[in-house]
Amino acid sequence: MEDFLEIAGKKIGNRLFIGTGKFSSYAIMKRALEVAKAEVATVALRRVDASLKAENIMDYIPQECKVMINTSGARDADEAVRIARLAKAGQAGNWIKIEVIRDNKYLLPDNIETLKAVEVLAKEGFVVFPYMSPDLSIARRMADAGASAIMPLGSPIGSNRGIKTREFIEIMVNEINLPIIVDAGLGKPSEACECMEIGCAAVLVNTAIAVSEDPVKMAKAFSQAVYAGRLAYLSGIPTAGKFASASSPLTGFLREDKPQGDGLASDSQSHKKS
Amino acid sequence: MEDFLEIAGKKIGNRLFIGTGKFSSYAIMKRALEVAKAEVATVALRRVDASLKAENIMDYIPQECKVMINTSGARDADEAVRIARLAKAGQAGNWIKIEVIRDNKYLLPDNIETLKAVEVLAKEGFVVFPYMSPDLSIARRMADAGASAIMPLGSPIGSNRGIKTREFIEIMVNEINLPIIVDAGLGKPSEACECMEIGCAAVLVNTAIAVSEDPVKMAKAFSQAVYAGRLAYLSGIPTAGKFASASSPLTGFLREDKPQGDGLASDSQSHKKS
Amino acid sequence: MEDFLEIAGKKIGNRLFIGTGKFSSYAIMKRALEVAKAEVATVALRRVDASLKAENIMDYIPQECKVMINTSGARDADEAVRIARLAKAGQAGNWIKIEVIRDNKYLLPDNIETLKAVEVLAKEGFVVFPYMSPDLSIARRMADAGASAIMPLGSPIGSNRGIKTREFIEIMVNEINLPIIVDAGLGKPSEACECMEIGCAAVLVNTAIAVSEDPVKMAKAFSQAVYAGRLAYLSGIPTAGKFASASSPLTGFLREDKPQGDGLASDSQSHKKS
Amino acid sequence: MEDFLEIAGKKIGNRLFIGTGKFSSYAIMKRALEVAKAEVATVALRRVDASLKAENIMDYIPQECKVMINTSGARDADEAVRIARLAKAGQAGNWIKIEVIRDNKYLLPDNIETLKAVEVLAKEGFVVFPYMSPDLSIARRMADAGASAIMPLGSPIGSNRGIKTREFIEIMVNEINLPIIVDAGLGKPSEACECMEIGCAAVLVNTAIAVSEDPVKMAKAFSQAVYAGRLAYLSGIPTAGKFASASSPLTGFLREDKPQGDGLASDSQSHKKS
Amino acid sequence: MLININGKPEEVEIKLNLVELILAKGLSVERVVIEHNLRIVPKEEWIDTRLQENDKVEIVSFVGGG
Amino acid sequence: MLININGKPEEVEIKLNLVELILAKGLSVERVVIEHNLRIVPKEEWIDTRLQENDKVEIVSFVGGG
Amino acid sequence: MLININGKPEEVEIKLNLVELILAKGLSVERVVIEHNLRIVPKEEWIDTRLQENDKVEIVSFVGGG
Amino acid sequence: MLININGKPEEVEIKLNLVELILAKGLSVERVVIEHNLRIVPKEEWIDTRLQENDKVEIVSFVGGG
Repeated sequence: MEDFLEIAGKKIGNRLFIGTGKFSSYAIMKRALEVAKAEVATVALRRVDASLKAENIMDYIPQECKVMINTSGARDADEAVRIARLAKAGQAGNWIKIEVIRDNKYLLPDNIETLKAVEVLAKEGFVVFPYMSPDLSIARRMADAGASAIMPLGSPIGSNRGIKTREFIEIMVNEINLPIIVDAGLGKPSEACECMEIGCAAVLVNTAIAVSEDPVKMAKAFSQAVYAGRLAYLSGIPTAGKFASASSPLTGFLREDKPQGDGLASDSQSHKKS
Repeated sequence: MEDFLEIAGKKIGNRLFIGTGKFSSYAIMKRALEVAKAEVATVALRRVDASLKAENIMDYIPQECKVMINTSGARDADEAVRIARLAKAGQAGNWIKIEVIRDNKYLLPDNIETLKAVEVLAKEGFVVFPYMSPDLSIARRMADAGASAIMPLGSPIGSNRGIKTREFIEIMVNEINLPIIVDAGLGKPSEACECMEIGCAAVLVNTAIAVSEDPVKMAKAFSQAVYAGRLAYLSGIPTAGKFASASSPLTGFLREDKPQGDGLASDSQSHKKS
Repeated sequence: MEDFLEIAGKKIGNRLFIGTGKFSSYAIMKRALEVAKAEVATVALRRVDASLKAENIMDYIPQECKVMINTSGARDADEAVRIARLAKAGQAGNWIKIEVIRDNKYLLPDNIETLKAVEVLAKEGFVVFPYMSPDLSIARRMADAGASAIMPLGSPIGSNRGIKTREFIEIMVNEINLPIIVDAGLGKPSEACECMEIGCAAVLVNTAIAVSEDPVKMAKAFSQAVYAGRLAYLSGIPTAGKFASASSPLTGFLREDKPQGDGLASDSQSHKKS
Repeated sequence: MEDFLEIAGKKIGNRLFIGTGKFSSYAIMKRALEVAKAEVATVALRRVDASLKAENIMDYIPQECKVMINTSGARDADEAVRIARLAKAGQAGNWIKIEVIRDNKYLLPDNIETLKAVEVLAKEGFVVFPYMSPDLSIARRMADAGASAIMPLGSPIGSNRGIKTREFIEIMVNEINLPIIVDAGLGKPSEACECMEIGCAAVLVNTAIAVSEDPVKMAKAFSQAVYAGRLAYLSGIPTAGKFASASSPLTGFLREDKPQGDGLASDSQSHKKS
Repeated sequence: MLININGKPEEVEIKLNLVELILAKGLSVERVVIEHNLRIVPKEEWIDTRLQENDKVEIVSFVGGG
Repeated sequence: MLININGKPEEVEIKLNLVELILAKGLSVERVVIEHNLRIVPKEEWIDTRLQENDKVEIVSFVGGG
Repeated sequence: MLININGKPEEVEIKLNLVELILAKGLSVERVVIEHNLRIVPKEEWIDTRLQENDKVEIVSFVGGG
Repeated sequence: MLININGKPEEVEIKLNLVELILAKGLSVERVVIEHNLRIVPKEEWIDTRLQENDKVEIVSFVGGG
C-alpha cells in the first residue's frame, strides 16, 4: 500500500516519530530506532558538558532517519529562534520542533510565544512543527504563519497519561488542513493507535519507550500499533451502537419450537418495565 | 521472540482470533484470515438451507487455521451440548466456544447455563471456551469445571463499544489461572491492543472486521494491534504519573541567567494559591 | 413533588441508603444519618466481643430510618440464610441485603450462592436485596426468585472507583422490572448522581462517607447529589451532541458587514481539508 | 456553613451560574432562576428587532441575581470591548463575560483576542470573566491582565458532552490563583458536581437546563448537584484504590472453622497464576 | 410418508435411507451432519438408516459465525 | 434622509433626534442603548442629538444568552 | 463443664441457663441473639434453656456494616 | 584573560582562536556549534576568530531529547 505522510518534500512511511531522550544509552536508543524502523527522530541541543560522555548522538541516528531538533529549554520565542539557528549551523537540518515552556510542573507549552517563533522561523525557511496546547484558534494562526504540521499534546510530557485531549484533537484533525501529530503524554501503544484511528497524521513518543523495561521491544510495539491505527483509519471504522448485533446468523437455529407463552420472548417481556 | 499461547497442546502465535460471520462473501473472509495470519477462527452450525449458496465454509478456512465451533443459537445448556456433539460428528474438531444466550436485545450470555454446558462438555473431552459476562466467582467455577480458557465479553456482541468491562477483566487476568480471551464488542484495533496490554491472552473479533469498508485491511490492522499490545505487555509498561517529566535534559540550557525574583519560578509562584 | 421509591409497602423519599460501617464512632454515624435524612441504613451482625464498646448500634439509628441487615461474612447461601434468621430473631426486621463473598481481595459477590439465598429467604417472607456482580441473566433469575430490588456493584467494595459497570447497569435498569440500587464502590457524590441520572432507583454508600475527613458533611453531599440526579432523571436529560450549539442568539450581531473573501468563512475554509 | 465565593466584593453563595438563552419563555427562565436560587445570570446584547417580543429580559431576572453580560457575537477584541461598553451604558453593570469566537462549528473561543479584550476592559474597570480554551499559559496572562476569574470550557457550547478537559482544568485549579469557573458543555448535574469536586469555584450552565423537558426542575437539579460537589470538596474526598476494602468488620464472622486446605484461601490460591 | 425435517413437516418416499434423502434434497454428503430422532448418525450408517413415518431429522452444516 | 440603522439603510425624517427615532420605531426608551457614529450616547443627550444624512446608528438591547 | 461459645471452648458452670450465661459474660440481654446447637432460641425460652457439656452456643449482636 | 563560556567566567590564554579553545577544552571540532557574542560563527571562520577580554562564548552540541 502506498500511504505516505509528506512533509516538506519528504515522504514518511512510518508515522511513529521517536524522541531520543531518557534512554539508558545511545546504543539502546539506536537499536530502538532501528527495530521500530523510525523515519523521524527528535534531538535536543545543549551547552557542552566536558564531564559527560564523548559520544556524538548523531552517530547513533540511523542514516534513513530524519532528525528534528527541538527547542527544549526555550522560555520564549527569542530563545527558541536562537536554538533553531544554532541547530542549523550544526548541520542538523532545518526541521524544528518548536517547544516553548515556562511552566516547570506540567511542562505545558506557551502557545503565544510558540506562535511568535513559528512566524520568525517559517520566514527563515525552517520546516516548523509547533508543539502546543490543543486550541483550534491558535492552531489556525500557526497554519497561517507557515507551520508544516501541528503538534498538540495528548497529556503532560512524560506523564504517560494518554490522550486526555481527544475531543479537541479530533476537532483539529477535522478543521486544520495540516498534519496533526500528537506529541507528549502517550503512555501505551493502544493510545498511539487510537490517535491514528481518529485521523492524526503521526505521533511522537519518547518517555513511554525510553523508560520501559525493554525499550527496543516497546519501540517495536508502538511502531506496530501506529501502523495498525493508520490501517484502521484507512479501512473505515464502523461506528459503535447502543445495542447488540449478532455475528452469527439469526436463522436456522437447531431448536424445538416451544408453545407460545413459554419461551424466551414472553419471559423477558415479563421483566420489562411497563 | 518465542511467545506462544498454548491451549490443549496447540501453540498459537497470533493472538487475534477471528469470527467468520457477517462477511459479504467467503472469499473476502478467506482473504481476511490469510492477510491477518489468523490461527483460530470461529464457525457456527445451522440447519441447512437448500436455497442458500452451496459453498462449504470449511473450504475457505486456511489449513493452518484452527476451527472453533460456537454454540450460537443455544438457549440453554442442553442445546449447547447438542450443537457441540453435532459439530464434532461433522469433523469440526473438539474446540467449542460455549455461547448460551436468552436475551435477544443485548445478546448477553447466561452464565449459569453456560457453566452447566462447560461441566458436561469438558467431561466429554471437548476443549471448551465459555463466553460469559465478566464475573470472577463464576469464572472460578468455569475453571474448576474444566474450561480451557475464559472468554469474558468487552461489551454487547456486535456493538463495537469496546472494553466497557475493563476493571473486571483485569481482575480476572490477575486471579484466574487460565487464558482470558476478550470476546465481543471490540470495535477498534486500539481496544484490542488495550486488552492485550492489560494481560489478556488473546481477543476474538468478528463484527468490527467483517462490516468495515475494507475487511481485509481491517483484519490486518487488528492483527498488528494485538501483536503490538502483546509486545507492550511483555516489555513492561511504565505507569502513568500525575505530573510531567521532561524527556529532554533539564540541564545545560542555553540561556542568560536572570536576576532572582524576575524569572519563571517567582512568576508562576505569584499565581499559586496560598 | 411526590416521588417515592416503594419497596414492600414502605415509601422511601431519600434514595441515598447509607452503610454504617467504618465510622470513627456511632455518634458521628448517627449525626451523618440525621444530616443526610437517611431513610434506609445497613447494619451487620457479628459474634459479640466482650472487649468491645458496650454501645448498641441500634440506639444510634434514627427512628425514621429503616434498618437493612447485611449478611456480610457469609461465604455461601447457608451462612447467609443463617445470618438473616438470626437478624430477624434479633428484632432487626426482615429487610436483608444478601451478600455472599468468597473472594478476599476484591470482595466480589458469588452470584450463584446469592441466588440460592434469595430463593430460600424470599420464600420465608424476607424482603431481599441481593448484592451482585452486574449480570442481566442472573438478575432476571433473582427477580423470578422473589428479590425486592437488585443491588449491582459499581466497583469493588470500598475502592471508591465509581461506577465502572455503567453500561451493564443501564441495561439492567432498562430490562429488569425491579428497582436497581447501585451498591459498592461509589467514591464521590458525582458518581452517585450519575447512577440516578441513568435511572437507578437508589444507591448505597458507606466507605466514601465514613472515611472522609468530615463524614457528616460528606453524607449531606451524597444526599444532595442523589436528589439532584433523581431530579435530572425526572426532568428529561438532553442528549449530548457532536457539535456546538449556541446558547446566545445567532442573529442581531453588532458587527460591520465585511467584504466577501475577507471574513471568517473563507478564512476557516482555507484550513479545511479538501 | 459560611462558604462564599467572593468576586469584586460580591459574596456569592450559590455556585451555579445560569445562562438565560434558549428558554422557551422569559417566564420559565425566571422560574428556573428562582427555584435554583441563582445569584449570577448571564445575558447577551443584540441589535433590537422590532418584530420580536416586547418584553424586557431584565424584568425577569430576580432582584438578588447579579447580571453578567456576555460579549457573544464578538469576533475580535474590538467587538468585545464595544459590546462591553454598550452593556455598561445600558445600566447592566460592569460584570462582563468575554466571549470572542471566530469558529462557527465548534464555537471555540479565540484565546488571543480574548486576552486582548481582558487587557482593555480590566483597565477600564470592568470585572472580566474570560471564556477560554483551557490553556495554563494563557490563563496566567489573563490573570496578569486583570481577569477576576477564568472560565475554561468543559466541551463545545451547547454540546452537553460534559467535562472533556478535566485534566487541564484540574491543573488550572491548582496553578491559577483566581476562581476557575467551568463554562460550556456541561450536560448533566453529575458533570457539574464533578467540576466542583475537583475544586472549581463555580460552573455556568445554560443549554442543559433550558432545553430539558422540565427546565425548572432541571435548574434545581443542577443547583443541588453543584452544592453537593462543593460540600464534597470541602469534606475531603477519599482517594480511589485498586483493591476492595470491606465496609463491614473483618472479624467476628459467624462461621464454623474449616480444616486447612479446604477453605477459601487455598481455593483461590489454586487459581492464581504462578 | 410424512417426516419432520429441520422442524418442518415434509413428504418423502417411503423407506428412503439417509444418503438418498441428502441427494434428493440436492445437498452434499460431505458437508452435512444428520441427527435422526435425536441421535447423531455416523456417515457410514447413513445408507442403512431407513426413515419411518414421523421420524425427526435434523440436517445441519457449518456457516460463518462469531 | 437616508441613515444606516443596525446595519441596514433606512429612510427617516430630516433632523430627527434620537428620542424621536426610538419612539418612531415603537421601541421603549428605557430598554435600549444607542451608539451614534460609533459613539455611545448617554440617554440625557438623546433629545439634543439630531441625525444627519448617512449617520450610522446602532440600537441594541438585552436578550437571553449563555 | 466445657462448652463452645462463638467458636471457642469455654469452661462454664454446670446447668447454666442462657440468661445466666449472658449475665456472666457481662452482656446485655436486650441486644444479643443466641443460637443454641444451631437453633435460634427465642428470648422467652432462655431462662428454661440449660446448657449441656459440649453444647455449641453462638451469641451475636449488631454492628456497623455496609 | 577572562571570558564567559556557557554562562560561566573562565580564564583562558590571550588571543586564543576558536579552534584552539575547542581543542583546549578537549572537545571535538566536528560536533559542536559556537556562538560568539551572540553571533553564530561558521566553522571556516573559527581559526581567524580571536577571543577578547569579556567575550561571551556559547559552545553547544546535540543530545537526546523528546
